[in-house]
Amino acid sequence: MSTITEEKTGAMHSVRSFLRAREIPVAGALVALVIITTIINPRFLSPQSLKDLMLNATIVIILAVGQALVIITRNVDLSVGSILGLVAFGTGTLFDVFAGIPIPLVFLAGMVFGGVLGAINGLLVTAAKVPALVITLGTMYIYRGVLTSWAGSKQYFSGDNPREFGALSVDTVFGLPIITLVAIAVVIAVGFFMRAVRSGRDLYAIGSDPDAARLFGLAVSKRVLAAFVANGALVGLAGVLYTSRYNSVGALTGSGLELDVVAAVVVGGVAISGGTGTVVGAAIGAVLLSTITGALTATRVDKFWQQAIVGVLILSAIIVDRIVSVRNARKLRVSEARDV
Amino acid sequence: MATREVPTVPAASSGSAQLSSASGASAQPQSVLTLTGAAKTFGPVVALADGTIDIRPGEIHALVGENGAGKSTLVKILAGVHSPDAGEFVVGGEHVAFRSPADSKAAGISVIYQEPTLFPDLTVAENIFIGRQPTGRGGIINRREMRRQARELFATLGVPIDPDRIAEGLSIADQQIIEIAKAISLDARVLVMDEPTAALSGVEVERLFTVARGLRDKGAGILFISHRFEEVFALCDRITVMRDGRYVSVHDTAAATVPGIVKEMVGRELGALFPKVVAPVGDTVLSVTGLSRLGVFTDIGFEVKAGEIVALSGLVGAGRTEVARAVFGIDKYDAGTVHLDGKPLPARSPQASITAGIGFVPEDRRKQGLVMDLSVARNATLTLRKSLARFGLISGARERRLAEEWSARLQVKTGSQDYAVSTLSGGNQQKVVLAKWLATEPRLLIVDEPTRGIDVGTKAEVHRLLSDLAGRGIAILMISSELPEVLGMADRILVMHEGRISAEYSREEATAELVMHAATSAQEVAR
Amino acid sequence: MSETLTASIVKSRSAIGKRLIGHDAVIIYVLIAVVIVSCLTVRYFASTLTVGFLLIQVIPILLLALPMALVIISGEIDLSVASIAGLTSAVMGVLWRDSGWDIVTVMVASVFVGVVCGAFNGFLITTLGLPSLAVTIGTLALFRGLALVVIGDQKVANFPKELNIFVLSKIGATGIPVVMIFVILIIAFFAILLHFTPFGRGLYALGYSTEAASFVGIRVGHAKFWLFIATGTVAGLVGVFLTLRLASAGPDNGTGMELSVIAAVLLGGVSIFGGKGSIPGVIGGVLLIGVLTYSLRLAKVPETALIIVTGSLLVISVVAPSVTAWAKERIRLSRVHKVVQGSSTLGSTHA
Amino acid sequence: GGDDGGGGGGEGGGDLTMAFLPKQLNNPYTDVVLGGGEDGAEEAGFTSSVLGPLEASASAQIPFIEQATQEGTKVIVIAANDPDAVGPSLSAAREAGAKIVAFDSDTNPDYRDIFISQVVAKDVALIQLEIISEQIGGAGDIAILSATATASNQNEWIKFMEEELESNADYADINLVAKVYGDDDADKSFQETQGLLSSYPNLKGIISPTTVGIAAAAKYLSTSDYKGKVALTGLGLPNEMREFVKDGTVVEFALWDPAQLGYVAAFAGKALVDGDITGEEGDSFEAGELGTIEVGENGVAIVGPPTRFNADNIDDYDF
Ligand SMILES: Nc1ncnc2c1ncn2[C@@H]1O[C@H](COP(=O)(O)OP(=O)(O)OP(=O)(O)O)[C@@H](O)[C@H]1O
Ligand SMILES: Nc1ncnc2c1ncn2[C@@H]1O[C@H](COP(=O)(O)OP(=O)(O)OP(=O)(O)O)[C@@H](O)[C@H]1O
Ligand SMILES: [Mg+2]
Ligand SMILES: [Mg+2]
Repeated sequence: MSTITEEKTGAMHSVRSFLRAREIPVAGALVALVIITTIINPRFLSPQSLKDLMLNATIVIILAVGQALVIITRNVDLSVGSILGLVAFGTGTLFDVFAGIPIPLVFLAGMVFGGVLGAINGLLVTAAKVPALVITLGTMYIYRGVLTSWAGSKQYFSGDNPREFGALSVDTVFGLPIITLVAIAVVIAVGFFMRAVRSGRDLYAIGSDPDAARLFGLAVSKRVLAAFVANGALVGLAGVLYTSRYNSVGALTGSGLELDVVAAVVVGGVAISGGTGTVVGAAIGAVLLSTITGALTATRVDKFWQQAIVGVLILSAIIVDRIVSVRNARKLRVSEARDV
Repeated sequence: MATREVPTVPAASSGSAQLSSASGASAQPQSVLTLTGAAKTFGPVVALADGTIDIRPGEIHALVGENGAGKSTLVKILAGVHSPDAGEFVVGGEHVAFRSPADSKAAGISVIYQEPTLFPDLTVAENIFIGRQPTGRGGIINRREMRRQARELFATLGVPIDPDRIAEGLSIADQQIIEIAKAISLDARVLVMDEPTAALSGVEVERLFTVARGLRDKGAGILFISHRFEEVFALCDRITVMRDGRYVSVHDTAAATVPGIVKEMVGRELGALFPKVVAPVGDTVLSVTGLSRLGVFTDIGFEVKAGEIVALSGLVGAGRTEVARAVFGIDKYDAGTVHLDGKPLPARSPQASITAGIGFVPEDRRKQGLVMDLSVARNATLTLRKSLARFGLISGARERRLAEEWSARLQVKTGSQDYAVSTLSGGNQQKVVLAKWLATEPRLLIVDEPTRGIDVGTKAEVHRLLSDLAGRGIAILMISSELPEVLGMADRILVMHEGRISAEYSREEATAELVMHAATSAQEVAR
Repeated sequence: MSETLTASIVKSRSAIGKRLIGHDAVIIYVLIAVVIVSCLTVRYFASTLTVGFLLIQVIPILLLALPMALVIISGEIDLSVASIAGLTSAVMGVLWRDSGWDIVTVMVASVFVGVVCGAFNGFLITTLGLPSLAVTIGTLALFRGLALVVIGDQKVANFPKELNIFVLSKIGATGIPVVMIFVILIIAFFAILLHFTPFGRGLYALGYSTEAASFVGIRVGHAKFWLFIATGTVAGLVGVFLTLRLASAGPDNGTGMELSVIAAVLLGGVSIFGGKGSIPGVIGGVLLIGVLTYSLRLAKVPETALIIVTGSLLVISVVAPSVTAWAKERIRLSRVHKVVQGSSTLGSTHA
Repeated sequence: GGDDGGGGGGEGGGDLTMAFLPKQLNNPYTDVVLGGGEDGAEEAGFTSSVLGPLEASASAQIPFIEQATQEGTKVIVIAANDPDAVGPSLSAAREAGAKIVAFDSDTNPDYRDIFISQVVAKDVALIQLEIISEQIGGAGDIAILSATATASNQNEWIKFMEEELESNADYADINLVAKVYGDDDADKSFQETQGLLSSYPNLKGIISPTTVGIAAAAKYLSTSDYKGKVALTGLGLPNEMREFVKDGTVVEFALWDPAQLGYVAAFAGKALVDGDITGEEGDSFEAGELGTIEVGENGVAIVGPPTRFNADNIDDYDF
């Protein structure tokens, strides 16, 4: 049996990795959804509504990518909603206080701000060695509290921001809104990093078995901290884009977002217990969840049914994912028996 | 990064450069690694009081000692997992204080831990090369190259493991082999192996030895820990003995004798290792017929009678554990029947098996035998949950009394009944597992690798225990990869090969040759 | 020497000793401290009104925290409780409005809805073996959605007056709500189940390691399934309680409560990884948040500051132990060092 | 933040205290109302405090009613998130001797002494219909973007609009095709607007009788192709709408002066405490500079007529 030939396993490998690709089912679901909706209501793919779909997906895509980084390391960040709120309001404040501040600088500031907030989570998790779910549940409240006391009833309206900033979420480059292009760039960059760079693979190893990673000498704390910071920075980016996209930012901006994001990531096939899944999958999950709402309105489904249907969608995504992985396991067992 | 943190030779690569020079100047070899008077305590437990070891380039150095002697703790100090509370540590002539395993690795030390530590979600190949995958330009990982190198490694170890398979669900044996591949692929100047052979059977062990000798001849220093003396004496150049966390002595193997070493280890003379008394055989307790499970085992049929010890022998991967799991009800089976005392046993129900009177000491102590974070007391009484309850309510006092009684009977060495079992040494953990099953007073006891990673002293105890149990009319089904154990303890021996029972021998007719042949021959042909 | 050292320290940490310095104990001390301080410093706090209002306010969280604690100890989580309560409330409203059944039947039927929801969670998680965090995020949306489907944007308010009077009625002059009697019974049930039954023992075991648990015959799936039934049932009761207490059934009752419940449970010393935790601790956690919020509001502390307090409590409760542990370790080492050095000189001469 | 729970910070059980319980803190509209309220309270000789939840939900309001009760507040001025849910605790408060003034959004009449309404509900409904009708030339599909599905004031206005569309011949060619709910949440309102436009191709106009909703809808229109094609009106705050009026997304919208609402509510509270009124129909009380206010049928008092805001006058207002 030790005479397994190069090309044979090469083939087996590609087949397996395809079967193992957890994002396949989600992507399929998305396509199906769009097709069906369009059949019922052709205007669903009209330029304007298509643009809206992309714009709606943009922000949650970025959030999902960041969250995926954290979840893959067998952690989670529930404070993203509050972080986004803080950054968004901060952005509004920047434009208010420093009129005519260069927009790139605002993006930088937003990502740094988010990164710092993420770092606080990361440090608590790694230094104090306590579960991320508890810590970030705590910081979710704390950050929100800070924001509400900071913002009070003050709100910044799109009118308060420079035209060209708002334009980011209106103007399109070959059909794609600028901020959506940003999101796509993020997905590609992070996705590549996670697949083909050592430190990216480390994140998978850590999520797969943190203790083994520690014994083996991977820089666990460093990597996990990095994941939280990266997530924070991405949330920061999303926060700035949010300000450009929506009419007003204030004390409640982004509240309740955390579970949606985690849902998107899970739907995208990232195992909540870490170690498996891809950011591309997470991104697709995000698009799926943000599209379903639009699709339901477009097909004039009774609004009362919409949330229920979203729930069903999340569940079926998890179930399908499960079925796929079970199938792989059985394949393994059989091939195992052959190897013996 | 490591170079900054560790005041010593930077990386493994340059380390191997040094090796040649070291072996060149092998006239009077100066040590590549010395640890002196290292101490480590965990809360109240003194794991290591005086860890002292000295490894030369180009030697294989054995470290022996009873369970709980502190071997693994010493290893973890070498590995940078624990930082010693006291003692001095010199690598390649320079004092070092490792702050993390990374430091140790950077200093050219590569370690195989007692318990396999793989990443279940990653492929076998990635498990081996994680953190140092072969990269092309721009630090991009070259997977094809990674697979090739992995396949080469397995070729040298002569095992057919698919590098693209994820590690999830590999048998302990396969896991251990991957650990070995990982360790040797680092071509470090010091290779530390904590009971690498515990899960392996003859063939794999031989291959491992060949590899180890190869590394030694290239000038690496190897620390080898094992409870099997035949291995120690076959492989090693020097032997360091430890007892109760303290260094006792170091010998050249040539000048050492087994009894001498054992005496130093246990601090007393030992009785027979296989105190098997032939017990009167009663009527059939367990009878299995036509048991099959796709891809794992086929048409398994056998009986175990009261007072009888039946050994299930064979190579690792033969499917013995799967049979046991199926009988006990952990796994399902596709066909066949299991009867206990003539009554059919429902499939897939461990609870039913337990109430019917089966005890099962599983092969993987850490994952299956014990709840590692739970206290000794709780573990020891876990099997008694139901019988402990009066009117559905458990009395903490009785629970405690039972726990103390049984861990006393098996002489479990622990600071307190309230400590997590995870803090016990391998051997003592195994005793807790036995304790909790004996407490149920079973009719049939299935033991899978009962003495894996257990020192001679304890081993003899365990064997005596099994023999007593048989004497008291309990039927025992013993899975073991250790031939001497099988031959020494069993009344009957069933040999499994590729999921089938390939032969059966009585105690009288069985010989090492017969059993090995039945376990391997067919396979040898195939290869 | 190792024996003597061991012995000396073991004495200092007898089982009882452990219990008195355990996490849950600490929480309860803090709770008592907060109550005393509030009574002394916060105007209006020391009054029977407080008892009544406070208890009524915390009852939903308190109830939900009990089964949640067991679920988390068993290594799972249930984010859908608040939605189940919402759905129950909606169903109760619709039944009362349309079915013409008497109120008791309606209440029983509504609670049964909770049971079914729990069973649904349990089925997905144990039978299909799906991760509970993911599943219950899904059912969080699903059940809330169904609540909307059932009752739409209406509200049903014409419940029998005497019932919502009963819900708010107090035991004599004590100010303690009558419903607390039922709550206490439920608390007792879960406390005994967790701490004094084989089932409870099993929960701790499988919380740490389902595999090892299954090897001693604990029916993991079976046990977890019943836990989710339990959360569902209690969530159903809470739904009914909220409906009567608000005298109004709607789709949005209890929205967002899930995270407050989990926060309280974790504050009470239950380990999110499973295997650790106790009912007294959990109750302490719930009351601590409740009392603190209540008295700070009376003290005119801004709402926004209250959120920060809750969050900080949670963070501190998990960070503090590891900090103190770290400190203890430092001290211990400095002591142990001497002992060991003294004894290891002999060994080192061998080198 | 100005109006946290601490704002006003009234300390004093025996003396004259008044607690304002808005639907939710940190809401710009609410702030204007409360601003008026606190002035009113001061003129009326009351120490006032603001208590309220951060998110607008019925159950969240209750602890604050109970707190006010426990502090022995004389007057509770509340904008109910749910007309019935606040009932039991308001009754408890009354037993403890507090007078209940509902404002902005009414409770179930059993639970309060008097309701101060911005304007005649019908007027508000009609003026919005008028404006939209003018803008779409009296014919075409329109939709309504409301707040929460349970908000009593919203539902009342919508009811009137529907009746008027039925009865009034001028509106014969206008048909209301959809009602959607943005829950007074910017994003949700924003997306609901999108939904409307994508699923109702020939929608001519949108009415949003809530300040959050109209602002979000305006933002969406101003950034989409529908800008200028689809008319939008409703109830908005000049400060929030200014931009959109300037850029032509919105031609005209309506509102009353929220400050007056709180102001009057405060005086109504005083009148109740002094026993000048009981909230019966026909009662009347002095509301400072706003003169005498009549109490109408089932205890509803009206403040004043709605105002129209457009490019010409919007800069005259700052709230
Ligand atoms: N993390 C820990 N916490 C507490 N005590 C520990 C810990 N690790 C080891 N010990 C204790 O230290 C002693 C030595 O353990 P160690 O594992 O080094 O023994 P060993 O020689 O490897 O035994 P075995 O041959 O069974 O593996 C044991 O008594 C054990 O109980
Ligand atoms: N959990 C598992 N999932 C998939 N395959 C497994 C699993 N455990 C074992 N196998 C495979 O099933 C076969 C039987 O392995 P197993 O280790 O049980 O044999 P064994 O004779 O019990 O060896 P040993 O008991 O010495 O480890 C091997 O091919 C092994 O790789
Ligand atoms: Mg060991
Ligand atoms: Mg086995």
